[in-house]
Amino acid sequence: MNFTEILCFIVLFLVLPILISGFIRNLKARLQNRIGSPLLQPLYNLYKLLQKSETISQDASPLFRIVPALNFSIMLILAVLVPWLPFHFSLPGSEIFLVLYLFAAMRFFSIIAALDTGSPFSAFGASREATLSALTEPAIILSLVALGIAYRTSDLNEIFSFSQSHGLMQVSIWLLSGAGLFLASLVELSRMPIDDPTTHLELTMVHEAMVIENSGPNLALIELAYNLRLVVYYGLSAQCFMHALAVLFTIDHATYVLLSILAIFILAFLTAAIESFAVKLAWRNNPEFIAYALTMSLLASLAAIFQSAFASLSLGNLGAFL
Amino acid sequence: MTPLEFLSIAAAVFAILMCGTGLLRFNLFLYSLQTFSIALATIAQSQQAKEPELYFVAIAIIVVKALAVPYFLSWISNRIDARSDPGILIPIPITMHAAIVLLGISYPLAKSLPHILWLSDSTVGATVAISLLFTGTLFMLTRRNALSQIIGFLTLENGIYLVAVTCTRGMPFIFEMGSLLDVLVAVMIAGLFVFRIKKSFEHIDVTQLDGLKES
Amino acid sequence: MIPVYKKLAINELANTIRADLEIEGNRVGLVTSIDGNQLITLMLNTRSGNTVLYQAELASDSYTSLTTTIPQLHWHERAIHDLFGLIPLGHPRLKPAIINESCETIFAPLRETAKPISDKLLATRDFEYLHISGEPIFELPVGPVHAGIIEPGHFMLSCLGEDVLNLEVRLGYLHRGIEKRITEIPWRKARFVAEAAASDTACANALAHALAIESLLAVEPSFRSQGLRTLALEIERLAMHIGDIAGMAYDLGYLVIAANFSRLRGTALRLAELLSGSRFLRGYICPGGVVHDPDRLLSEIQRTTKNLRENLKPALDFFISNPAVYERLRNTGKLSSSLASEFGMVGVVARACNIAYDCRQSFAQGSYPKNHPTIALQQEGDALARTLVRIAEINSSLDLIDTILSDLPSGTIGSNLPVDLPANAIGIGIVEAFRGELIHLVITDKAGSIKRYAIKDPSFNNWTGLAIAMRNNVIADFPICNKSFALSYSGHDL
Amino acid sequence: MNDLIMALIAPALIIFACLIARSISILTKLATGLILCHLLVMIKILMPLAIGNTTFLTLLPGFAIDRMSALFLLLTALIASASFAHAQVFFKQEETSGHGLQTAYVRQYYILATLFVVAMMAVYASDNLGFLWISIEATTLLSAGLVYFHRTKNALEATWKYFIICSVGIAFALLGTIFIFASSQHDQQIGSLSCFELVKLAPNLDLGSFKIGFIFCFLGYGTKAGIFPLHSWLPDAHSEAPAPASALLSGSLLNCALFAIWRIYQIAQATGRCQFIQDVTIWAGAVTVVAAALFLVRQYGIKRLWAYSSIENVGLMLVAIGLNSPFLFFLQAINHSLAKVSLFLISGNIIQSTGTKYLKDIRGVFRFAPVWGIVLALSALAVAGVPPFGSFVSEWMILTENFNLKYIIPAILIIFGLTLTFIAVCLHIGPLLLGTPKSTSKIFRPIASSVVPVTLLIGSLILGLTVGYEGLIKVVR
Repeated sequence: MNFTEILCFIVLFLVLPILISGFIRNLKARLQNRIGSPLLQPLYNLYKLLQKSETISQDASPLFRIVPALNFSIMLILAVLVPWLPFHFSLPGSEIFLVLYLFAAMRFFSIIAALDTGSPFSAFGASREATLSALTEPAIILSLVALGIAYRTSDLNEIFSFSQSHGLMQVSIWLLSGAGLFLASLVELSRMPIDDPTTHLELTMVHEAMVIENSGPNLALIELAYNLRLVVYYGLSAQCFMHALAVLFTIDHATYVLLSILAIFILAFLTAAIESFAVKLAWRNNPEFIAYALTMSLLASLAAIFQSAFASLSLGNLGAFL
Repeated sequence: MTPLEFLSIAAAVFAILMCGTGLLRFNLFLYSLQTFSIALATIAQSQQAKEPELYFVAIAIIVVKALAVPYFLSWISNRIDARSDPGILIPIPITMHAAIVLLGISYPLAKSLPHILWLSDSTVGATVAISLLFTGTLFMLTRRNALSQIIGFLTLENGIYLVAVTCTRGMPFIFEMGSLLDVLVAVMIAGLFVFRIKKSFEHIDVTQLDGLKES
Repeated sequence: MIPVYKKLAINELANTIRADLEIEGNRVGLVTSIDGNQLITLMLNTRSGNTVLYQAELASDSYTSLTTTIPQLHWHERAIHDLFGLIPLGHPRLKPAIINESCETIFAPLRETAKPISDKLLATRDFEYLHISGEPIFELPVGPVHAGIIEPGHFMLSCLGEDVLNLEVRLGYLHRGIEKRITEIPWRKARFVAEAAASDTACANALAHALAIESLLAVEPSFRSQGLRTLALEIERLAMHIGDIAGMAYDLGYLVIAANFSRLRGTALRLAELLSGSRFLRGYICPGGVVHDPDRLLSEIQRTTKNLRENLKPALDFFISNPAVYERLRNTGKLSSSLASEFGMVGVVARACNIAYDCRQSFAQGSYPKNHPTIALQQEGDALARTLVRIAEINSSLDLIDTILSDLPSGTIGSNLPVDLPANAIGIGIVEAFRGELIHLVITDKAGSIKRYAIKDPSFNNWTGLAIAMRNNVIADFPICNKSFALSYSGHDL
Repeated sequence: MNDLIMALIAPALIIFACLIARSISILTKLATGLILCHLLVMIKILMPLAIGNTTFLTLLPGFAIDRMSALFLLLTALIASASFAHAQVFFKQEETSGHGLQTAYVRQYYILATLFVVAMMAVYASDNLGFLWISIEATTLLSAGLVYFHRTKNALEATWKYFIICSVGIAFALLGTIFIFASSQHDQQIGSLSCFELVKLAPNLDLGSFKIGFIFCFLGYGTKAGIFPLHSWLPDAHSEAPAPASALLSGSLLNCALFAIWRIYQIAQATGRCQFIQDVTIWAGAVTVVAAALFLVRQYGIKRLWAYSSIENVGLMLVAIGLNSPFLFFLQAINHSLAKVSLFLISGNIIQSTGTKYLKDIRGVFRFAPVWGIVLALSALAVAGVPPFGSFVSEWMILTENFNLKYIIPAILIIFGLTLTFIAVCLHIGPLLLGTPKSTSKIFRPIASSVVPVTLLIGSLILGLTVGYEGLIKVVR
């Protein structure tokens, strides 16, 4: 990783989270024939929130204060560890399971912080978040593990590097994993059709309800961590799709980088389109949607296992897998 | 992995995704995609095996099975106001996962078929074909709506067709066309009967058709 | 319309109403009091269009509750309790309905001034929620201040996990004393207060007021003004129904469609502006006729209607043909037909439960006798049924607007009214507002001034329906269920 | 080619007549006349083949007739004539009994029935497995309309079951056909679907895929034939269809499906390594016989009774196929068809005159219609395999053949099934024939209504006394 790349990474790291969420908001407005807020509106919001003083429930313990900062710092670590851009620091520890556990830790902390205040709404949000993540977790794990099986490593950096040989089978694995990750991230990030981030209806919210007690700088940190998480998830699935593309065509590095960033924007565009045209699912029907994410990742794993079976076939080890 | 195999895997994926929803229009859309991939697989096969007449079969499939039939069925579903299927026995998401398990089972089954059955190395094709048979049957067994039954049947039919494409060196042309015509007629007649069922029973739930039980 | 007037003893009242309700087509219109010394009950017959007013004198401040015999009167009795300080003995859940308990002493605004209030009334002022006990049950209070721009109302949801076991609706945050105020001002100015009873129903309220006053004065408005009134009412219905559909789409998260419907509601309001000069039809209908003849703008209205129809059709088709919308709304907030009729639902809610009651047919006025629309009925009584009824009514309103515009009678638009109202008279106006049956009741005293002015908004009946429909749904369905009822808070609180 | 055109003239004329005929009575008379002509034409074309003067007749590429198909074609033509001839009486009665019979329905019935008969004939005439499959699928599509004739809820339900179950079954037969085709592509051959060629190629077929193909075809066509446990649609469809259509379904459609199995079984025999396939066929047949007999014991509808009896006979025919005896297969088929058609037609008469199809509501047929009673009793006995009817001989021969080939347990199963059938039929029919007629019976007994059943019964009797006698002598020797 040379100097320019480090510079690029830092710039994208700072700019993309704000830009993507502003982009989605603006696009949604455009699709409704409104002019919409400026692209940098999330930044202005953050500025506004940082200016404000905090109101904290009397029942809240210090945990409630700490968690946003804690989550934000975990998210910072994750953003460096996860290869969501075509270039990244090759730090040790980008293990699939470490990454998954860090994500889970964030979720855990935000849930207990939400329960901490004793507000019925945030408790609701927390319980819903717990249910949803219990359902989504397998999908995310399996998508990444499928890639791990296909490349026989549990190091994300290694999986997402270019050194591996490719075939059409890899294309299906990458595509299925990417699709599984994207669908799961819609659930994880509480976006449509599971949760409507623009709704004002406190009874149907998940993420918004969970953080309903937070205000001021604390809320700003939560927002920032959320935006960063969005970009990391989208970047990861975009990378999967890009790898599938790279199998089919030869792409030089500079184009690849540009295309990767474009892909994140395309996913954001897709999100905006889904949020404008999709109908929010009934709470009871949510598992049906999440099942799709799980199915994609299961299929990816199946494909990866098949591929291993083929590999052993070529070694003359007929049917060893079976 | 050849394009034929890639496309047939896509067909299997679409068929599996089809099991995951009770919304008929979405089912039909996924069925259409699945049939479309099978038609493309046919074209890939025709290039590989140098059988130009398969082109016509592919075009006929696209026109009849990927476009006309889904359009006809969705027209019916709108006309009789049947838009979704709650399913029976097992929850719909579980059906989808059962279909994945069946896809997994299809692989050893395909491998244990007599070896002559793949003239080229078409284990994947045979796997997908068997999985489509399973998925179609599963779909028919776990749905209660008469229209869903038709969709399940069509998926099964697709599986059979894929067997013909991947496991033989070209079925006789006239036979392909004849069976395609049969499918078309069968769907039309089934559609008419669905109308009738809706009219006389005011629902199209086949599990409630039990007036003739042994008693 | 002048009701048949009958006097009864108070102990006969419950049984008489009960017996009346047994007869097909009869329903309770309104139960209230004039000044706290009596109960009056307005009975409507939806078949013949006849109305009967029972009056029963009260000896004391309390009476045996009618709710135990006729459950649908529970809300009326609570309102009477608030406004007159009369205690229905044996009422199962007596608590404030209209006037928020934040008024610490009971002030019973409509009570005869000379009459003192006994102490035992004070004990009943607390609002006590219906508690459902049990370990895993918890209560979720929502409101009265909501996150969106909607009126204040408080909902207490008793939940078991995600399932709602009971919903308690608590209103009264918007009490403005409309009924009292109308009796205090000259009757010629009363129409401005009357139409402010519920702002989005301005036209229907003004019309009901005008009908009530006209029935007192025995004045028949000109044919042209009747046509214009009907036109105004249908435009209001059209605009508000489109707005409700937009709200529904918004709650479903179907943003593009929601934005589109909001835009089309604007177009419908433009029709109102062309007709009356006010987008919400304020001050347009007056006793005796209408205030303004849009004469030269009629062709413009016609053109706008055509334009609206062209834009509306694809949007409605797109909305309702989406299977996801269909699935989301189906079986959400289901209200059974028997409960709906037992609790006297009106309007869209009733028609979605297969109750064929539409004041445009039962109590036809204006140009309805000539061309009334067929009643849009649905069987299921769920949110989908209510939405489908709304859509059917949007279409029938468009047709009606076209029909009226194409042959609007010529003539004058107003008529001269007498200076004074007749003494000791009763007049009522019944109008199908976009939410349902709206009743205005005027009673004059010996001097010919208004002694009691009662308004029964459609929401008054339907709030109970919402509480029933929410049972056994999940919490997340509440916004959709609420939106499908689309009830008014201010209309209820008055 | 000329033969083909001649054979198709009469059906074409019937369809034409359906389109132009004004009234039901003209239509039915025309159809009856034409179908009898058709029978004569068929006899003229096929007699040389049936007697054995010629061995082979090619109609079109993919369509050819050998002796076996000629025999079945004649049987089909005969059953069709019987059904059409009786339909005339049936529809007249339906009209007078005030069921609100619409001319359009009858017209539709005749068109579909004619096409259905043509499709069945195509089954016998096709030499190509693909055409065989297409023809059988066509019989399903066409006969669904016949089952739905009454337009009642029950009829609709039966039709839907019939249609869906058979379509799925036939789809599996297609899969089997594909596998058989694939098996013929062994060793880089081009592959063939022609039965005659496949029989010739048989030793070269890939046995593994041929077995899979056979199993799928067996399941598929077996669904259509009503082999246990794939029979569930059969009683519903046969009992809900109008009597002439039930006769067609039971008397010839089942033969069609079995004929398809027989064709493939021929190829299996020709491979010379098919012990497994033989086992499967005979066991399936024997189990079907027993299962059908068990179902027969508790039945509530008169036509359902005969439907289960048909399943039982299908089992017997399947055993005959398994024994690789075309003679026995045909003998059993013709005996069953003649008696069963007569039974269905008479039962239709009884249902029409009593207005009920429930066994418990029909009483005293001997009293109110002695001729029907006698025909019903005799046909029922014929179906149950009582001497001197043909069935007895063919069943006897099937059993001996079974013992010869050491299929002891299937043979015992069959004996058990046959005994049970006999008892069950007697128990059900006894009260129905004897007893006092219920007062609601609308008595009608034109002589015309008995003509066809009586003729068929006499045919069955003659067959039993001639061919059966010879056969019996052969067995005894």
